[in-house]
Formats: sequence, structure tokens, C-alpha cells
Amino acid sequence: MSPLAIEEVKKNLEARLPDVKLRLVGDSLLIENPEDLPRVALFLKENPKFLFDYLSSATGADYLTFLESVYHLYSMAQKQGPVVLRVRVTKNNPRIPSLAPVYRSAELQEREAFDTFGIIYEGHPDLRRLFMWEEFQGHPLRKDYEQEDAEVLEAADIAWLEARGIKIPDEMKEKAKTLQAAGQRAITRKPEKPRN
Amino acid sequence: MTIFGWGVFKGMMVTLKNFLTSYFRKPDEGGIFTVQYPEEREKAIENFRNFPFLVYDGSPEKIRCVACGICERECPPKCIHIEMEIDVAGKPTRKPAVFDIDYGLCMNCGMCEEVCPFDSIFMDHAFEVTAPERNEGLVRNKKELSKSNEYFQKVRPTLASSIDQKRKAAEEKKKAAAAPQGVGGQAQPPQGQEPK
Amino acid sequence: MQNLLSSIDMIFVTAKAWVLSLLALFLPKWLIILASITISGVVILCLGPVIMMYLTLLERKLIGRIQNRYGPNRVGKWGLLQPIADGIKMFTKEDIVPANADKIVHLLAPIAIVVPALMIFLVVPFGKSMTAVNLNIGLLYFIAVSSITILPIFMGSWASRNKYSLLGGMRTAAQMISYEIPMTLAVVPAIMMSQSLSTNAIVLSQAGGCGLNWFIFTPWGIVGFIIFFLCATAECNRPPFDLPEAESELVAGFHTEYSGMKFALFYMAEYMNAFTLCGIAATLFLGGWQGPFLPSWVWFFGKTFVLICVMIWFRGTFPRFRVDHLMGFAWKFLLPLTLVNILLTALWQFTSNLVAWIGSILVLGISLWTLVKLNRTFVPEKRHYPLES
Amino acid sequence: MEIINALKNTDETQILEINFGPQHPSTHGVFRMTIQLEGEKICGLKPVFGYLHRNHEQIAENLPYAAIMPYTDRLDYVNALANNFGYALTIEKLAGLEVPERAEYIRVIMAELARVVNHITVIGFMLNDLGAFFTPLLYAFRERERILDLFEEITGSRLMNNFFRFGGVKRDLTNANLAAIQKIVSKFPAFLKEFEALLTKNEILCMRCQNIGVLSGDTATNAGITGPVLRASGVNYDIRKVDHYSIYDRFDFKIPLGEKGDVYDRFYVRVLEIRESLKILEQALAKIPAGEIINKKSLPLLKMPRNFKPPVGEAYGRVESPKGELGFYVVSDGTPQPWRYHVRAPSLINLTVLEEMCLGQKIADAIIILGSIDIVLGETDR
Repeated sequence: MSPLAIEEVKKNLEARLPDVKLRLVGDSLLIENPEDLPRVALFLKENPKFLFDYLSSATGADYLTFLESVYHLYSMAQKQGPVVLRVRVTKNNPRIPSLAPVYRSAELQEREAFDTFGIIYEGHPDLRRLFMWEEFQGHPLRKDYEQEDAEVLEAADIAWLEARGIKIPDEMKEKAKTLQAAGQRAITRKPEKPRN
Repeated sequence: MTIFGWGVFKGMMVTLKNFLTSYFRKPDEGGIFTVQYPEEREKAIENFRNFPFLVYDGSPEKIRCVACGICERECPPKCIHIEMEIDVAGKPTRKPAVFDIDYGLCMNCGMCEEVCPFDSIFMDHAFEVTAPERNEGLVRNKKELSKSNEYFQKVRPTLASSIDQKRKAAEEKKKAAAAPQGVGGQAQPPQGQEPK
Repeated sequence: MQNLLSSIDMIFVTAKAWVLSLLALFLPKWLIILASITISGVVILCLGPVIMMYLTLLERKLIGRIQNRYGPNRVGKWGLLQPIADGIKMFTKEDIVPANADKIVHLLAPIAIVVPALMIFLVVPFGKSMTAVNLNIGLLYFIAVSSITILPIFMGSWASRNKYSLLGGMRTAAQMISYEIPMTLAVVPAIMMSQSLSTNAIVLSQAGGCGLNWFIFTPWGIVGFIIFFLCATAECNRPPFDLPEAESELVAGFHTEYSGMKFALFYMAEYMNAFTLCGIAATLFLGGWQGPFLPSWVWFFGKTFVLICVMIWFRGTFPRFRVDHLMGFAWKFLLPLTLVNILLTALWQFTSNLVAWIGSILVLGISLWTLVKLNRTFVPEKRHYPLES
Repeated sequence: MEIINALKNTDETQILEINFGPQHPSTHGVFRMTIQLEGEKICGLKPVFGYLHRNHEQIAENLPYAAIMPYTDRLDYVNALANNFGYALTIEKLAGLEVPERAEYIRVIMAELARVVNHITVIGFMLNDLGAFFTPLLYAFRERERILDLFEEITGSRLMNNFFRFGGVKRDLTNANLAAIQKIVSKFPAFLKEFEALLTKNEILCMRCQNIGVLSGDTATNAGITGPVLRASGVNYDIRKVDHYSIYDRFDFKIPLGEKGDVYDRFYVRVLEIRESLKILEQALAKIPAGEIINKKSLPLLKMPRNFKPPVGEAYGRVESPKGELGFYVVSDGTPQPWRYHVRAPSLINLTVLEEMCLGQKIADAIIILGSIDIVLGETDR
């Protein structure tokens, strides 16, 4: 959708929902207050002029100081789009109202964003991790995520494995002991940044 | 209205036809298309790429690779490891001392072949690569990777001959340029491609 | 010439008689009777597994050809030794028993399933006077024994303590009991016409006329044959009625938890069942060993193998039924049709001429039309697919 | 007393819970569903993901833009070219690169061939799930093999093509290649006819597939279902027609729509889509012009992928992959590697309505419904 059309969407939204604070970021609409998101989406979905009845993509992004949730809306009935909606939240309290009641296609995508970014979508019918297992710690797509080293076992892992009758080589046990003594976790080296 | 059971009958006729024609039809006309693998082989397709190998001219010492490390850096799964050879004086000799490729990691994308400015690394046709063990068994060192230009000519004739022509032209040009100044010697990498 | 033919025809019978007469030289009479039974038993015990082994090869070859492949062709010429290689593999495989399984029943099931499969062989007339036991209630025996097969399958599925197996076992029980009924009823016309329950007598009643006296060349015969054959396919769990195994749904159904030789025994029972059921179908409707020129046992085996090939052809072509459709097909379609068929047989018995032909075709046509109309779920819907720009 | 109580409650059925997958022959990989069964009827179904998760997005965020291309092959490994297409399109949008005419044609030809490959594979596997013992699958593979041989000749690899480059394609199509494609295209209708005669009118198949797993158009739209699954429900939405990306507006092709949105419609719409793809291929082969195959601006980038730094910004590119809408969301921060890279995977999102379609059906139907949705676990779990 061209920038002009996004202006029109914004104008319509402001006319209908005057208390919603909107800002244009590039070609997209930033909703300043996350609480307003479902209202905006519902308006765009049901207004006969727009009929954005299809949520194509919903995902998160980590911008170091804040987390962002991005939604790409299209209209199947009018064959137009996209309208890009953004919501920004702080890392300490990443709570965004869920769009799943409005668009069911958000169901799995919001679960994925919850899994990878830790954004909590309030009102989601079944907010669990999607790809990772339930006990998994951390959110892998955040920029500050530290990846565990798959080759090195920690003391807790060894205890878990040995309780199930799996034999562990001594050198691995030694390594785990030194790690534990140093109070470190088994973290892989970050991939080096390519030169700019 | 079709007779009940006609669809079943028609399907049976198709399989019967295929059963009968499998005895006399040619493979590309719908007959048996199995290739009896170890005895018969399909005609090698020139563009087929599998694992990379290094080309040398004449003897293995005259390896084309200058250990510039571009392929090492651009390799998406980081399966290449190169160390530059250092002579007695401590100067780099522009020859690889170590050139390892982990076939277990390599994903046959052909990126190294594309980025190599010295026409030294190419994708091989050998696909029967096996090892009893996945960590060390699939790592190939410089000696195993080096293959003669004749082999390259045999495996990928059109590419090899075009590259030979290009190299010959470049050499003649260099000779012509070098002759008046009287400076011969090492091949210089093309401008702008030497890593800093 | 005639002499030679008949001597080839009777070659197995003569051989057995010769062995018995040799034994009679130094054995008491009661032992000879025992020896006669033993010889027949040993022959059947050897025949069953061998037939099973080569049926697997035949099936793999035929399906391969249907699918434009070669099928097994590495072990021996044309893969002829493949079944032996498979057998060795099966024997040397580790026998895995699930930790929670009911061990005794788990072990018993594959053994128990082979027994009825072998028992049916007794009443199959392989050729002229080549029935192992010429029971005068042969068909009744066959129907009774073949229905035992449900039990071991259910034993195996229950003892495995696997949910997939359990589902497979439930399906088997339902399917086999349902298909038992139209199968039995489809046999009735043949009994009515030959007025005997003995398999031998049924074959004999189809003699003469260069094969045109076979029951299949009558309207009730062809309907009965088709129904019997479909039910037989369902009875031995062959596609398209292979719901108990249902590879793509229940992994392997009742034998999911079996491996090695136990698994092979299940397979053996399945193939032997397929063979005997095809043999019985040939006996009942295709004139058994009756046929001109060739020796009787060649005719019998030829007919049986043609029927088995049709079963394999089914396997290579059809998708699988669903449970409710399968039951519906048995109860709502095959069962009424068999009842109509019995009626037709009676009609045929009284007016065996052109009127009977026309009458039967009319009755069949009307009943088929009614059954199709009543079973709308079996009829494909017509669909229209608009192409829009 | 307890016994009497127990006897009173006998008409209450016990619910059987099965784990369907990850090791199961017909979940198309390592997909897992926990199914609650009441007899053979499904009364609850929960999909479980992640058995093939490799964090594709994080891998990509640590790689230069060009090096992500081979990784996109591994998303939907049945038709890698559509993934290449989507990613190349997004980056071209981000960097504002033009694609030469001939390259566009080559892209369309390859993408449509990939669509044909995908659809016949899916149909074959679906019929295999139905219990047709590999016959339709192997007939389909016979034809697929020819196209894959062609891919090998053109792109260098049968499945992991890695063929598209930013602003063009990797290798030109020779006249011999074009003739080979033409031969495949002209032979294909005969195969389709045989294939349809084999099973489409088969009574058993119609019994199994018709009115099973019905998905209404409204639910499909709301749940973000795309691709043939959506069109089988009667919604006319094809990104090739809506976005006119690449040069799809130059070809005359139609969109087949389903009537009821059941398994049979999904199956048959795919057959019809193959026919439309063949139409596009024929037109493209007739009209393909001579010329460059890659944008001159991006030519040096092939040798130095790390010098490719798109301007700061973001782009969302989407293509009509055979599975549905394949979207790539890329945020650039001006460095050689993307700041954020997200794949909108159709295989994953089409599974949103799986439970709804399966409820009340038999267990055998769950498998064909899953088969008719057409998932590839490489894309679902990423």
C-alpha cells in the first residue's frame, strides 16, 4: 500500500477512534499504546472501506531498547494491502493484547513470537512455547540470548542423564565440575560479527 | 449418470495397462525407469555440484589456492578451515598450509566456487562419500581435496575449458604488461578482492 | 495319450499310494492309516510356508511392475531366492517384546494364528482325489475354522499393550465378524445347486461342458463369486480392506509390536489365508480342478493364482476403505445382495433356461439399482470447479 | 455398592489418548499430534511442533544476505525454488534492485516447474495416506524425476537449488534446456489424464474424501489459510494475481476454485492448478526474450557477498508458494547481515485450523486431512 493510502487509513482511524495515538513510521502505523491494538485491528477488519480481513504475518523484533510486534494486514475481499501495524513494549514488561480473538491466524504466530522473543500476548487462548520445550530457558531470538554449548554438559545435565542409566565419560564430568566450580554455564562463543 | 463401480474399474484398467507396458516400453515413454545403480549409472550431468575440491596445475605443489580465506569467510555453514603457509623467513607464502573441509557440515551450496577469485575451488561430482564416524571421518584435508586440472577437465569439461582460456588470456596479458618493466613473479590478486 | 494325461493327473496320488504300499509290506494296517494322514499333513505343512514365501515374491514382483519398477531382482535369478533371504533375516532378527506386554499371550498369538490357516488346507481339493481329508461337511468346516483367525489377531493386539495395536484389533474383530456373514451367505447358492457340503462333491457337480458348467457362468454364480471374493479379500485383511494393518494410519495395526519370526508368522498366516480363500473361491465357483486337457492340479493352482493376482492387483490400485464405510458396505450392500442371490438360485433351480437368465438379470438390476439409491454415501458427488481469473 | 456404581456408569466411554507421531509413517516428517479418541472418533487434537526446529531465523541473522539463500532451500525442501523466489524478491524490494527481463522469465519458468513438482508430490503422498499402496505416488514420482533431472542440469542440484540471486538468476537457460522443458510441458497432460483416470473418479476415494474436513471460506480467511487450501474453500485469492509480482501479469491463467472446501476439493484443485501452471509455462517458453540474466549492479556482489549492504529499512515480500503465502520479513540496519529476518511459513499457519477440521471425524480422516493441507516440516518448524 502506498504511503498516501496509509495516510488515509490513519485519517480514518483518527476520525473514528480519536483517543488512539498513532504515528507513522516509514510506511507503517505505530500504535503508541499497546492496549489500543485490538480496537484498531477490529476497526480495520470491519470497516467496509478497508476490510482487512486477513492477517498475513505477525512477528516480533528486538531493537535492544524495546521489543516490537509487527503485523501485516491484507484484505482478501478488496484485494489490497498491506497495512503494517507496530506495537512497541519495553523489555521489562513485554505485554501486548493478543490479536488471536480478532484474527485466528495470529494464534500460532503469536505463540512463536512468545517463544522466541518472550512477548506476552494477553488474552491469547493457548499461550505456550511453540518450538521449544516447556522447560526451555530464555528466548532465542533476543539479541542478548546466550546459546548453550551442545558439546559441553553441565552438572545438572549429567545428574539427569545418570539418573536414567546413561554412562558419561570421565572427562565430561571433569569439565562439568570445573564449570560448576567457576560458577559458569556452558555457553557457546558468539559467532563473530562480519566486518562492516 | 455413470454406473456405480465404473471409477473402480477404470482405475484397475490404468494399473493393468501400466503392468503390461512395463514389459516393453522405454523408460522415457512411461516404462520402467529404475536405474540398476551399481552396475548402471545415469549419465553424469555437468552442472551437478556436490562437495568442493581444489584444483592444481600439473603437480600438487602448484595448487591454485592462495589461502586468501574468502571462501572460508563466505561459507554459510563455516565448514572450511584455512591456514596460510609461512616460510622460514616468517613471510606468508600465499599457499595454504592447512585446508580442511568438513564434508559433514558442507551443504553443497556452491558459494565457495562462486566467490573464489583465483578459480581454485570447484564443486565435485563425487557423491559416494561415506565414513564410519561423523566427526572426524568426514573431514577432508588439503591432500585429499587437491585434484588435478585434468580431473577437473574430465568432470566439468565446459566450465574447465572456459576457465583455462580465461587464465591463459590473463597470463598473456600479464606477460605483455610485465615484459617492458622486467618484473615477473607472483600472481597478484585482482584489485579490491584482497581481504584487509 | 489319454493314459499319459491321466497318469500325470494322478501323479501325486499314485506316489502316495506307492509309498503306502511300500510301507504296507512291513507295517500293521492301523499304522498305514496313520502314515497316510502323516504324509498328507507333512505335505501340507511344507506346502503352506513355501506357498507363502513365493506369494510374497509374486506380490512384490507384480506390484513392482504395476508401479513401473522391477521388484526384487538381486538375490538369485529374477530374485527367486529373495524369500529365503527374507526368511533368514526374519530368523536372525532380535525378538523384541514390549516391557508391559502380556508375555504369554503375546507369544501365543502368532503361533495360534498359523494353526487355522493350515487347518483350512485340509479341505481344499488340490486335484482329482487330492483332498487331504474328504469331509462331507467340508464347507462348514472351512467356514468354522476360517473364523477362528479373529481370535489370535485380537490376542496379539491386546497383549501388545499398544494403543495402535488395540485399535487394529478392534477393527479386525468388527470387520471379520461382519464379512463372515455375507461370505457364508454367498456360499449358500453353490451348496444349493450341488446339494452337498463336501468340497469334492461341489467340484464334481461342475464337471463337463469344457468348463461351461462352472457355476460362474450363471447369473447367481457370478454375483456369488464376486461377493465371495470381496469378502475373502476382507477376511484375510488384504487391501482395500486392510484396515487392521492400515500402514498409514495405525503404523502396522495389530502387529506393530511384533518383530522377527513372530512378525513373519503373522504374515505367513495372512498369505496362506489368501491362498486357501482363493482356492475355495475357485472350488466353489470356478470348477475347482475341473478343466479340459491339462492335469487337474494344474487347473486348480492356475485358477487360484489368477485369483491371487487379482487380489494383488487390488492392492496395487485401490485406496483403503474407512471403518464405517467398510461396515456399511458389508451390511448395507453385500448382505442384501447375497439374500437376493439366494432367491435367484432358487429361481434358476426351477426354470433353467432363457427365461431364468432374463429374470435373473432383471431382478439383479433392480436390486442393484435400489441398493445404490439407498446407499447415497457410496456414490460420488458430482463437483464443478469454476476457473476464475 | 461400588460395583453397582461402576455398572451404572458403563455407558460413559473412556477417552483414548494417542500420540500421533513424531515417529509415524504418515505425518510427513516429525510432526506430532496428540489425539483424543472416543472409539474411532476424534474428540480432541493438539498439534505439537518443534521436532525439526533449528532456529533458521537466528542462523540467518548471523549470516550475510547472500549466504541465507542456500538456507532458504531447506525451508520447504520439496520446492526450494519458490523459497528462493520469495527471499530474492524481498531483498530486491529492500535494496531496490531491478531484475532484467530474461531473468524474470527464467524465474517464472523455474517457479512454475517447482509448483508442478510440489503439487504432484503432494497428491501422490495424500493418496498414499489414503492407503493406495504407493502406486499413484510412484506414477507421480516418475514425472517428478524428469523435472528434477532438469533442475539438476540447470541449477546444479535436484532439491537444494540455490538458484536465484539478488537481481537475477545464477545460470542462463540454454536452448537445449528450453527444449527439454517444452518436451516435459507437452507430455504432461497425457500423464495427468492417466493419473485422473486412476483415482479421481474412484468410488472408494470419493467416499473417503468428499465432505471430510470441510473448511468454510470465512474460517479459512480469518485463520490466515492460504494457497490451494484456501482456494478449495472457494475464496479467490492468489498472490500471483493480487500482487502481480515478477511478471505474472503478462500471462493468461485462471484460478481454480473449490466448491465445498473438503479434502476432495483440495486434492482436485491441485490437479487443476498443475494444468494452469502448464499454461503459464507454455506462454513463458514462447515469449522468453534474449538478454541479461542478472542486474549489472549486483554482478560484483556475487563475488563479494559481504559488500552487499541494503539501506536501512525493512521489507515484507511474499510469493505464492505452492503451499500458500510464503512471506519474508527482513529488517536491515545497514550492515551486511539482516537485523531481523522472519519467515511467514504457510505450512505452519495452515495448521491453525487442523483441530477444527478433524473434530468429529474418524482417525483415518485426520491423516488425509493433514495430507491435504500439505505441510513440510522443514518449513513448519524452521
